[in-house]
Amino acid sequence: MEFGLSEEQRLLQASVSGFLEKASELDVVRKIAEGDQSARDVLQEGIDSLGLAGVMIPEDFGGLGMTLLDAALVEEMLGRYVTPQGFLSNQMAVAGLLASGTQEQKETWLPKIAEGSVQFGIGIAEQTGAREGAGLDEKDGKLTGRALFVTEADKASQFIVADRSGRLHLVIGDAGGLSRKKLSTIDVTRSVGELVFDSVAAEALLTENVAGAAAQKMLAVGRVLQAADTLGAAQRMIEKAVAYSLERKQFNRVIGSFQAVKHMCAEMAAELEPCRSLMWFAAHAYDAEPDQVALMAAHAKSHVAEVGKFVARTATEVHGGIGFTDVLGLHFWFKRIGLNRQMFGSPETARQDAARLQGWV
Amino acid sequence: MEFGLSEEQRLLQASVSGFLEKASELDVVRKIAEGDQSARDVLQEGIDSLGLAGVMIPEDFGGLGMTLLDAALVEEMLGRYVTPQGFLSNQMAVAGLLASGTQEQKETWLPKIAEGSVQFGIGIAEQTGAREGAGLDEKDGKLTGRALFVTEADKASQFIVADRSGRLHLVIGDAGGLSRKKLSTIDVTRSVGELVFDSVAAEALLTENVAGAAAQKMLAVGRVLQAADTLGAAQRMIEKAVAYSLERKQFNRVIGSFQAVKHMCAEMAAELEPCRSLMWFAAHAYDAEPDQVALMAAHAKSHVAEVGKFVARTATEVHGGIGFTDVLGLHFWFKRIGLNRQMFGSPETARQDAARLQGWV
Amino acid sequence: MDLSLTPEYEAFRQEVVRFIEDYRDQAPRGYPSKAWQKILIEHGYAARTIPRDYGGYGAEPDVLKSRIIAEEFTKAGLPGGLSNQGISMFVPTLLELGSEEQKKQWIEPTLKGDIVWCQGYSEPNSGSDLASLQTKAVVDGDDFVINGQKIWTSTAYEADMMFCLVRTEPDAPKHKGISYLLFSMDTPGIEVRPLKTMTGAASFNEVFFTDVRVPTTQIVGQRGEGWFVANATLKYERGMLGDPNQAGTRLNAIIKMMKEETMGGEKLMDNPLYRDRLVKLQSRVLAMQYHGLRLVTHQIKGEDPGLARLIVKLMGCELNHDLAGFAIDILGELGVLYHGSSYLRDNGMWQHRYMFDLGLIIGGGTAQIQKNIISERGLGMPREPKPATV
Amino acid sequence: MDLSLTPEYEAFRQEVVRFIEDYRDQAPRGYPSKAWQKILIEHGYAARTIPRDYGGYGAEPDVLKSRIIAEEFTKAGLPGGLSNQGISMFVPTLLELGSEEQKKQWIEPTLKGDIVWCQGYSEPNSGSDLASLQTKAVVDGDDFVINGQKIWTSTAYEADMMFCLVRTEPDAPKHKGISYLLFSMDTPGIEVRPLKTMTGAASFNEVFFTDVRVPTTQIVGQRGEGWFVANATLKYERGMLGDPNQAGTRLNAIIKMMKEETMGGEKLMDNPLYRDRLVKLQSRVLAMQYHGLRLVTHQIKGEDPGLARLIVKLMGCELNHDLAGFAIDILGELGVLYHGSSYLRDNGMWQHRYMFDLGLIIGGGTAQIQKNIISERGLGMPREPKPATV
Repeated sequence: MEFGLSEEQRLLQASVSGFLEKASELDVVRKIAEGDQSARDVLQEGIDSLGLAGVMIPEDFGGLGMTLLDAALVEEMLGRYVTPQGFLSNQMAVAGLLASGTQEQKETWLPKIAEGSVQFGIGIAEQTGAREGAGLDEKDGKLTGRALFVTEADKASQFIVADRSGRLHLVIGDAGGLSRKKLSTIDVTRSVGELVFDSVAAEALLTENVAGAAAQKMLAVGRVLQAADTLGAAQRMIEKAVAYSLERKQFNRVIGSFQAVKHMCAEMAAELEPCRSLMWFAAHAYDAEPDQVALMAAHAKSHVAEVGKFVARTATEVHGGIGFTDVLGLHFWFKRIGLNRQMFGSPETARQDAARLQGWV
Repeated sequence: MEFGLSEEQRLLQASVSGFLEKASELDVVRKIAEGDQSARDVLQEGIDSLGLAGVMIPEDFGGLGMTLLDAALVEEMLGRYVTPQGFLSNQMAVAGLLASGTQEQKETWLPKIAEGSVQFGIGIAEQTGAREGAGLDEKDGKLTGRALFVTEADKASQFIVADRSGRLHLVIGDAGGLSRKKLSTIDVTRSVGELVFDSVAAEALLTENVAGAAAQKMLAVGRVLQAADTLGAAQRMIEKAVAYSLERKQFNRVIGSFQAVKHMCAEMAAELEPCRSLMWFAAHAYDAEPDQVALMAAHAKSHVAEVGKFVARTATEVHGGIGFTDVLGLHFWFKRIGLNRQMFGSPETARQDAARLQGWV
Repeated sequence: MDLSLTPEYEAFRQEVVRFIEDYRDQAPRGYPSKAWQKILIEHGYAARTIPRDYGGYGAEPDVLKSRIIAEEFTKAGLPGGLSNQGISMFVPTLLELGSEEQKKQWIEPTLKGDIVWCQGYSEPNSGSDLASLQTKAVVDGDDFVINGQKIWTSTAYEADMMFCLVRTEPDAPKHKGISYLLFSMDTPGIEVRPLKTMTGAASFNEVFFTDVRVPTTQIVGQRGEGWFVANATLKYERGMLGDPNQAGTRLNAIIKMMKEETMGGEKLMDNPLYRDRLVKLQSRVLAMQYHGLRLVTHQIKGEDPGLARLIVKLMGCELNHDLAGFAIDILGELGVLYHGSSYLRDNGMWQHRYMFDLGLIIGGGTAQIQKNIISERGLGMPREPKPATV
Repeated sequence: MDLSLTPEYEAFRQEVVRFIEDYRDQAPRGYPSKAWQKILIEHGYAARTIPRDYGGYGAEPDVLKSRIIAEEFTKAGLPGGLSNQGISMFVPTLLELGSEEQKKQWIEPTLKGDIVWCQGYSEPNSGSDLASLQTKAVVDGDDFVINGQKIWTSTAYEADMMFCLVRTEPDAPKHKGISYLLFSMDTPGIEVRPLKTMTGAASFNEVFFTDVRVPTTQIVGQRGEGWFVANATLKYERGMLGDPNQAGTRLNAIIKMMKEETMGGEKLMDNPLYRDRLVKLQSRVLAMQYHGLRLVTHQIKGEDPGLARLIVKLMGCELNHDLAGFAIDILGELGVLYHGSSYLRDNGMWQHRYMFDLGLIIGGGTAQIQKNIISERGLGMPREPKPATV
């Protein structure tokens, strides 16, 4: 019995962290957010050189053959360093392809993901409650309609999207009849957008047993990674709040010596620490207890989102006025946590899913 | 425009408070709770001599002709001094009789309530969600079934109960076929029980326009008074917590000088203070804006219950270990607030009512 | 308890309504203007209680009339008078503590909008502990020479003048070494830099002083009395935060949204979880609104509301923040759209307010300072003991 | 990450299961007994890691085996070994810091249940600030003479002996003037009075000392070292609070209740608001349970879990309290019934636990003390500065 990270996993996380500490420092993130393509390329090359995109891809398909927990540890670090990255979308694509792709589809795409030559975008937001009447209909291998809140909508070379029935389709980024639009969000480190389909050629992922099952699996992977991302970002916000409170003086004392500030920090840490174990288990379940992954992902998603909201607000408050400004860039973390909360189903939606999965609804 | 208490109302509250300060001090409450009938009689005589039971009864019927707000100010003091009293039930009976009694019924009962010679018990718990399949059916002027959580079930000389359709009935306490049983609760200062009806003669309150409307009005009065009771009890708990924190020393300081304790007290006070205005308006609406009273009572009930729960817990915590014991009797207030929360619909139920009353459901 | 108005006030309301009908056409669209301000002062709808000698309307203070004016202007969708820190904070301070000459010189042009003021109080190292401010002014001939830095100065670019706290007596105890100076923003040595906030907007500035020379006569009160003068000003600021009517407006916007928006084809209002959260928030909004009426009543009667007043900033700001957070939640993914995106709701107001309100929770006395104040002034609990070693 | 057991541990589990089958008939109904304790010690299911010399089983510490034993006993509904403060706190302390003679004298009879201990630490004026305790012991000949009072002594009536903190060096700094004494509860001058709590039960006592004479040899550690000795004991207490398995058991009971109970004819589980609150609590229970597994793993590996350990009491007690509060809420009026009332659910457990858990939040280091500890030891933030004036 070992509930914890293996030596390899600690090393993996340390190496990603060590790399991002410099490669994704705040100045770099700012540059990329402002559209500096060369800064983005440098970061991407570094990430590719670590082979991260292939972390969950079986070795047969050129990947590292590791688990979702490993991917989550990577995502935790991406959250920690508010790194602009399409890692999460690619991992969801891997999950979709493995769950429902044909052998040929896997052979075509998985090695490309592993080598970093493609970026997938994911369009499954309609599965957790469509807005604006969005949705896709498939007819004779062609998709028509709109998909909202598609990840990497502006950058992806390929997409996996779900139609109204929940079935997945693979779409090439420059397919005829497909138009893409970026949607600005509060979080400039990630990319979300709209795809409009006018009879666009699509290739169905067909091998799934139950319609929508593969989409649900992708959703679970997305939620687990999102929880990991928020965990990393929130952990960093706590560290920043504590560090700032030990520097900043008011009334001739560092503010970290005031009980009110100490207790705010203690509450953040106490709330966040168990989230780590919850996220670990949810990720572990994907590989070890697949029956449980959807439920555990719903729990991880909703609970970490709630704690993340509390931490984001409280850590900003500990910083006082400077936390409200752009000076320290604290808001990059605040907004990263904010976006995670809203995507792939709100906490209420995820809890409703958890209840449904236990037969309570 | 005057949103506040009149001089008369302040005097009323001060006189009730001045009386209860002695007459309902903790030792007296303990004695009554342990069944000391003479202590109960002394207290009751004092309350009767103030004419409180008739506060809401029109002067034509021998009462003081005042408003629900006046009654709520009395109830606030009863909560403040955790006074064992059937005042709330009698006021609900007054509301029921005024809303739906015949002239004869009013003439029979209102003067008796005013002079303190009868005590009503109220059985309308089934209107907010029956438990154990309880409920009453009326046939040919006879009631059969069970009513649960009837106030003053063991002591009342008369009852007003609602049947399954929501229509009200007046039942004499020693009517044939009626059996009563006290149900022990956490709160020994109030009395709740079960009535079992085996074809019991009952007199319907018949003049209401809409079936159930009078029961709803009684419910609103009950909820407002309950909010007032919790307000008084919670206010006292805050005062006790602050006073104790200024006495109790730990680490060579009064604990009230620690920021954690100060902030706990500040949070309690900040949460409770607006409850006062909300309760005032809900009570005021009964007389001045009757269309709004059900909605405002639902708000007052649910919101004050939530804040009361927070205060009860936090004030106990400020007291530390001694608050957990019987020594200071703090738990009498804790439990009073606890009972109020559960009776006449939980906070969730009351909020559901509020939504319904605004056409949102 | 009487929520109705006496005939006198009902008549006053009619008077306001008539004014609005008559002058509606002259009102500017959007922000207030100087011309509009002039009309308002003439009719007593701006600078209402400022004496005529100083360019005001000269009416007796009457909380209820002010409320009626505000209500009718809001109802009609008309802009009120000019509103800036000069009018809301500096003018009342000057009326209370300025010399006759200063009142004559500054109040009228400020009211007219000819002079715009900004506030120089906070410094990077003096946030909650404002009295520890370090910007210093030393006397050199007939001038103070100011060096240092201010922050959170909200209209520094547009302002003509600054009212500013500086340390003039470095050896005095911290509260007794401060003076309250007035000077032009054109004075050489002043540099203004915009301060971008988490919302993306630069709603505040930093102001740097390098050998800024200000005549020693440009002081309100005596040297070393600045803290006392500033507290008069802060009193006026505090009243502006945590307004329960704003919460009511937001709540109504959310109700409307929940009746219109759908998620997965279901109306948001049909989601019992969202409905329950809505009613919870509505209870808090109502409680704060009635609490506000209670405070107005105290004010009318000239009573000190004590604790009841002290909680307003804490509870009001938190409520506004929670309303914005709730709106974001029910909007789902739409709730994180920003800055002119397609599908953006209410022009991004909720996202903006959720962040800006956090700034308000922090600014003007953080939530922690508010809790100190409530416990100390409202509940009589002791101040934080001074540490044994500094 | 591997939640399975190695063959060695699976074999051990089979061994435990076999024991249970073989000895089930000899197990007492309800509470543990001395006879049962004897059987358990012989087979290594009680006093497992206590050396044989002192009457234990003498096994190597193995967290996983302990866990397996606990799991199988729970599953079989069998009582474990005796559990009291003597066994869980005093014995480990003595093993760590007692003299050889003391270990020989006290451990074996304590393990067998022949000697029951109670703890004399807290005093009415020394709650969170335990080291300020004032019960004093002065040397008179070969004895300490004890005067003072203890509180929160949970088994004072049943106990044969007390391990007790007293002030023996009144002039030393407060942490250095305390000694750790052992004495019989039959010693003249000891009076025990039950202390009724808010639950209505007298689960604790006050103990009064008037000229209680205890031989000076009855001390663990040296004079003035009692605080150090006590901290060894407290370490063992802390581990007992905030158990996540208890939360899991409660959650399951609530789920069962929600599937069975109705309100107004509707199953509680069909109420979306209750369901949402249930899932929220379930998330927290799961998080704490996995957090518990994480701590066990650290323990197996001999690693210091640091912050992760420090949060358990705060978060665990709060979660248990919230679970009880939720159960009361969904029970509506049934949730305030008490003490043998008709219709009482689960024998009043929820009402009782809701109050008792508040006692646990306060006791064993209040929530505020826990937050101090988390921030100071877990996050490296400074201790509260000493006030300048006392």
